[in-house]
Amino acid sequence: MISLLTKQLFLFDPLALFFLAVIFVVSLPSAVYSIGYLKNSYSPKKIFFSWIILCAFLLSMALVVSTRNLIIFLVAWEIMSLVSYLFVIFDTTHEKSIQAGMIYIVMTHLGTVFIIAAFMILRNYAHSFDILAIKTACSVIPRTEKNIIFLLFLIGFGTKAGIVPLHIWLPYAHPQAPSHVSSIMSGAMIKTAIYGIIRFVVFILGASYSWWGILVLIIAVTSCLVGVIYALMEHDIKRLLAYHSVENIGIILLGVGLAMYFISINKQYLAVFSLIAGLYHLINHAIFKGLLFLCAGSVYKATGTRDIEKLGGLIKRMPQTAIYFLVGSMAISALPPLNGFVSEWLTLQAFFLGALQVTGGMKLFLGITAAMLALTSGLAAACFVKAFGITFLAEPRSHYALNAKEVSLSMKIGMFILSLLTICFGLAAAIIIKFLAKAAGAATGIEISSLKFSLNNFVLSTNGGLAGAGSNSYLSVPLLAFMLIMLAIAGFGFYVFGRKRAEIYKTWDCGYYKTDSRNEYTATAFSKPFRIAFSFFLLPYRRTQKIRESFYHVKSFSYETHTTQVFKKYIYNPALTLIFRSAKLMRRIQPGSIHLYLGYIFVILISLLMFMQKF
Amino acid sequence: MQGLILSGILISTYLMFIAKRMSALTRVFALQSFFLFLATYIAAKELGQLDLYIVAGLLLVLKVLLIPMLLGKIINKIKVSQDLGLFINAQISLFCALFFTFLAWVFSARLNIPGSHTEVGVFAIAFLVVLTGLFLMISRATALAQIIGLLAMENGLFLFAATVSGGMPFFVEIAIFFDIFVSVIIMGLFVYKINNLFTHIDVNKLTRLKG
Amino acid sequence: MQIFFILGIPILLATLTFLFKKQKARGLANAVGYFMVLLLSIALFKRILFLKSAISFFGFIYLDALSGFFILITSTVAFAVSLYSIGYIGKDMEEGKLPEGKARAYYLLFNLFCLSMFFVPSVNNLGLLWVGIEMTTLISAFLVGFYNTKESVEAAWKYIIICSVGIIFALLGTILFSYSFSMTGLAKSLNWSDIVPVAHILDKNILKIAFIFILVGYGTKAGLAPMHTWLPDAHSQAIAPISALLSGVLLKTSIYAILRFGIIVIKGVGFSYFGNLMILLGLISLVIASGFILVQKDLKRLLAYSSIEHVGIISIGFGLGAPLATVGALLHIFYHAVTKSLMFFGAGNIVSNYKQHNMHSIKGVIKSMPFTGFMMLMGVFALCGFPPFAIFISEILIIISAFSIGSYLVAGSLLILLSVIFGAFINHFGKMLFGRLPKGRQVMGEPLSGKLGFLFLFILVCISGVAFTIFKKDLLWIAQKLLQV
Amino acid sequence: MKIFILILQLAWFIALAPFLSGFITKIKNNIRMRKGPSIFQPYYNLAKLFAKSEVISETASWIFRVSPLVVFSSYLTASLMIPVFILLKPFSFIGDFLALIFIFALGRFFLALSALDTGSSFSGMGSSREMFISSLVEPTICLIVFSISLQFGSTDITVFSGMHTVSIAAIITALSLFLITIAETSRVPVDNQETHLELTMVHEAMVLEYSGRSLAFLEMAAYIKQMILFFLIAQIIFPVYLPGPINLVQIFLWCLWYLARITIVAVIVAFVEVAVAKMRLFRVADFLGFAFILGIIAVVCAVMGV
Repeated sequence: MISLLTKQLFLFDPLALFFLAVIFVVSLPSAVYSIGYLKNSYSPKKIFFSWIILCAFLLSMALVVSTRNLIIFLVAWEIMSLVSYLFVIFDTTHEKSIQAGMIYIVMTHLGTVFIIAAFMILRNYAHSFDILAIKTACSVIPRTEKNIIFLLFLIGFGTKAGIVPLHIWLPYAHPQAPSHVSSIMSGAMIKTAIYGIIRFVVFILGASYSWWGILVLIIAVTSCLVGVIYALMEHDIKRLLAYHSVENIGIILLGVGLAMYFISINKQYLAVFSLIAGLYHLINHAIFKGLLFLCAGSVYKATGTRDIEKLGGLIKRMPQTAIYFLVGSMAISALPPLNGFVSEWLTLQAFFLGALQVTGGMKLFLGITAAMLALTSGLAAACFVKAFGITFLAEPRSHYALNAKEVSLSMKIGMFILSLLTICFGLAAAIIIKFLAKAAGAATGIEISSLKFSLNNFVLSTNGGLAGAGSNSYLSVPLLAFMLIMLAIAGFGFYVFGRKRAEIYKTWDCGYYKTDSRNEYTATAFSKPFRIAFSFFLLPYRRTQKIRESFYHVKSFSYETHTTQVFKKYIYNPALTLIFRSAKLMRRIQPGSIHLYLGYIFVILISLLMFMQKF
Repeated sequence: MQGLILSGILISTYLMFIAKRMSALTRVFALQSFFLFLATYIAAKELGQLDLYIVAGLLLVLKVLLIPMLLGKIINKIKVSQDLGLFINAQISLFCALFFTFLAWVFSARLNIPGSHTEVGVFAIAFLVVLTGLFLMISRATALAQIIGLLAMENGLFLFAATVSGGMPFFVEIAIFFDIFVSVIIMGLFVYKINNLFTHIDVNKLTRLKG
Repeated sequence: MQIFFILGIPILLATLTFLFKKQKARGLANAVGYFMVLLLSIALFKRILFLKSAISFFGFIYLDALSGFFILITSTVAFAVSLYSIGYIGKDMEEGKLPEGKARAYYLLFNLFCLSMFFVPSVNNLGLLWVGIEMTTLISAFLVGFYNTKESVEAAWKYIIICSVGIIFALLGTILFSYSFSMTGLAKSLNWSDIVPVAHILDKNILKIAFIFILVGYGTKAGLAPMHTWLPDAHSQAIAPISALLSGVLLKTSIYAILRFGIIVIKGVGFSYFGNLMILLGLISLVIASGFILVQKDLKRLLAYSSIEHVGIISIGFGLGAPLATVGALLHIFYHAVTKSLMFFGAGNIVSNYKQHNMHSIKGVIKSMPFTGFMMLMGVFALCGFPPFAIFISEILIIISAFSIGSYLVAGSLLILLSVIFGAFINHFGKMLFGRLPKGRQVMGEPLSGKLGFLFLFILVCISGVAFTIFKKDLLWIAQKLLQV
Repeated sequence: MKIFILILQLAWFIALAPFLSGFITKIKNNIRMRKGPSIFQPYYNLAKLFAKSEVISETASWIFRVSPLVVFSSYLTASLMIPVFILLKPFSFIGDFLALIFIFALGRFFLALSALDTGSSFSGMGSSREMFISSLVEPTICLIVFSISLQFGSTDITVFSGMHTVSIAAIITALSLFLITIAETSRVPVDNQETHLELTMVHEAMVLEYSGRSLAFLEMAAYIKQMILFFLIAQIIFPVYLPGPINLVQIFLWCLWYLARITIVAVIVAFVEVAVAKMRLFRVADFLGFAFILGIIAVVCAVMGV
């Protein structure tokens, strides 16, 4: 009976297995981490309560990814949002976390409404809630219906994934949750939305029209750029990482969008190749974003604040967290030996290969999108130089950072596992590609045995299976890492050979006075060039004020700057005020006078009687 | 004879539109109920059914004697101005009366009862009485006017039931009478309560519960 | 046979209230009594389903599956309310808000109110059905105006007047029905069981007009949109246990009455007439409810408006016509009754502890009353149709059938309005449940009996979703019978 | 055989890279009618730095000490991908042009971090400006690689190191790469190498705190980076002259021609340095914008197959 039930309810094809792997790769280290993290900052009752919710959270995510029945998908999807809402409002006293929780659950619910609508239309055609039955029934759906279903899925899953116009909740919700949960949310939860897009748009609807892929590409590029520009302006470390989640979701969607486009013009090899790039960046992002959130959590636990302007010099006080954070930042800025670089390299290769096979106008579009992707990775590198530099390097800027101490062992283990995974996923790229190829083949339904993506276990090759394409371009990450290390050691050899002892002295201060932590470059200063360069989008506000003791003596000088949240200001706030104003207008229906109420009954009776024939 | 009584009911309904004081309104209501009693008494005599006699007797006791007396006691007890607080003054109410008659007539015509011409006429009058009751409740301010409006609607219904389907089953008739009587008592009780708490029974001022 | 006991026990309890001196004893007796009623109603419902036909005693009592289902709902909520009111009335008496005499009157009215609500579904004659509903109005008017403050008297007055006007129109409809029946020449009778077999030969035009009067009349009592104005005032001013009963069950009994007449109209005039009217009124009430819930300040009025919203969903469910939608609507009646009374219990605890209705000044409920706070949190999610809870099942059924019969407009607006209402709910309750504990408010527990009431309902809210899969066949049978499809 | 070629290539780069800078300063001074230091001045500087002892700031952490090595090794690894000896790219599997860009990013990342490590405001300013300029350079380099891959079929560097016809697209790509090289190797319009005025220096600000051997490594890394970029420009415009039968004279001639190409690019850079005044930092964004537009034009030409 059990096997019948599982075969009927669950669908364990390579795509689902891949996503299960993603979920558990992030959650196990985070669970280990949470032992230390929750120890003395929450009451034992609350910790026990958090463990129950965590299990429910993982179970619901696993269910979402592996179920075959749409209703169970919906149930698991909603439980996942409900449980993650409970985490967002975990420390219930903070006003911000309540507001964040509210925005989060309302937007996710709105997204789910779109998904429900799409499911129901699909059910009309397939008369059953089974994914495979719906897949077979998909060929009969007319063109307009398919477009509507696609748009509904895009909006529904887009809200959960946090693509640009619908990303408002992400920078609010992730920072408020406890750090190990933010890492799972960023690492695994928003990926279930990507799973939804791949499963329902690519697998079931078959990505049959080319404008779908182009639309997803456009949305993905805007998500990348907006995410990284806002991250650059952010000084709360967890909000910074949340904005980076928006950016990386954009990169993943670039791979998926490209795959959708190539399926629609049925270029089999390229579709599988770009889907592999997307999936690879998906698991890489799950790992290094999880790692970064855990490090941010340990910084928060050690110092008590999340504002990087107040931190500094933590590398001397928390050496191990600093190393893990460095590994994470290198991975997210796509620096060579690590996994971020490999998946971004693959995505860019997908663009370049695709451009060779595509007609004129599309070549330019792919080129410019690839350029925007490169711009995003450049800006991400700048952002993480700022984040790592300002938080960990130089002198502590406040008492928070001054008496920070290294975090407990279980937290270090959690971070260590994830950083190890970051390195391994970088080096073992060629082997992992083979598993991803299976998952991509299952998702797109393309036979992949004949296609070859890597020469042997070390070198990635791009156009293995492509007849008539130009010559090949290769990348061997282990060889690259080996050369880097060998040359570094050689250099070190030269460096150490016969040199006098290095002298320790204070930093150069133009000879005047001893420099203290106030001379250091702050995060606001670091991101000033970007604020000016992107001022057309950020609309920065700047106010300087001299606080004077008397007319002649200036006591202090205040400088205040912030950027306007364009989406919130021009899309969400007007919509909300509209709804609330119309609701206030409607309140006038009930002014209290009983005569008016009786009048209502009289009017509805007469009108029904008059329009009786219409019903 | 049938026509005489029906015209009596019609006149008493129009009188209701122009009543300005509570005692006047109760007296007109008693008059209307009396005409109704006559109609049922004659119908009972023709059909010779025993239960119709009981219903007519009940109607007489309750609606002509008991309820007006009860309302009179309430009016004296609450010692508040007798004015009904008309939103729509008497003249315009009469125009409304005309409009309601037209509405009732159109409505009964649409019902296209197969019966004789008088049948449709009686039905229109019954529906007019119902609409008058509703009009009284909407356009008069005091609580008492609302009670009497409700009772007038009930009268209309009774006439409607008696003419159109020869009256409902006896047992149901009794239960409805009992129900009306209890609701009048309870409403009277609440008028007392409003009077102690608000020192007036102008229901239009009861607007504390909004939105 | 069980029906006599079901009707008998409330009468017995009403007389007993004068015997027991102590308040506790009276409450306990009440709870035990209603537990017996619950068991009996379950037995009755099972028997009806087993017999697959109606039970009727001397033509006066007529119990088919529909009335069995409604009696079951009434008894469940009544039992929960009786459990809860032991604690609540006890607490009120300690605070001196309720003198001894008033408490005794409470139990008397409570039993009479339940008696009348049991009476309505079990009676065969449509005239008596009307009398039953009129009785519920009159008795509950006292319960609404129980505290004798200005607001509650005003609410009671509006409640009586508007509902009586509505019910008189319903009487007009009933008379029209009896008239159309008498035109067929058969013996004059208002028994539902006699009218239904012959419904298809009744005069179509009169049936249509009669059903409009019925819909406006009983719709006022059910709280459908334009006629809902009395509902927020009455439910927010009544005592908490009673407003749970009002919202949970009284609205449903008037829906029951509409359904009774609906069956005749469906047979007589065809389904589309009944369906379009119900969908229209349902949508209007959803729109109005969502508007008011968004900007609501008073806690209990918020729950009252959410009852209007759910009545709207139920009427849309019945209006859609697919058997699945009817099953969804029937289930929604049960689930809403259970969830809404859970919410009203919680609201009652909060209001009695914080001493005010205004939501902006109620903060940190989870901190000050952990049990109620947690229940309210789960209740909010249950009410808005989140999966682990029951309402999700019924809403999904209604949405599925809305899409399957192709009325995308209705389904789309249903989905959008539900999420708007969900947003408003989370906004209100988020601010209320969480946040810092206000000064001078310490952690307060709830009386044990109160907790039992909560737990009983909470278990029902969680597991009754599963119940749907078990009773699927029976519910589909009831739905088929209802739609004659 | 491969190891021998690998070491030969590394030695070639390390030896010749400083020569280029010395050559450029020499030409600049000649244009300015000044004698200026000799061509081998960079070699003398490096020798001096190797001899001197090092002063390290107390606020600096291990990153300050490690970065010179990481920067030096990353640019050296990048140089491995350049086919110096007659198409014999010893390590063709390591990576392609795209990997080259990311390896540059690695070096730059660590340099910027080490600048922030010392805590002085000059180096903070330098690292912020460096990251600003380099993040705006990234899209243009990506477009350059894109147009090359369109013209030559793949992003592997050996693809365009052979004999190929010099089309208009190639010339515009080279031009755009030239502008990028000025930005990357901190030449005058974008950044001034020689000055220590904090308002104008970008690269110098970052290496301000370094001294002794670490400074030597950083200088060497900068020279190697410069040579790689010059080689790429030269590679696109002057395709290599394929030698006839391989004998000693032929190889010698070929080496001369190989050097000549790079010096031509160096001369052009020198001329640009002298002719143009330094731009304000926020005008650099427009400068790089112009390079980006050139990149797009290059892609359009490549698409049209011109």
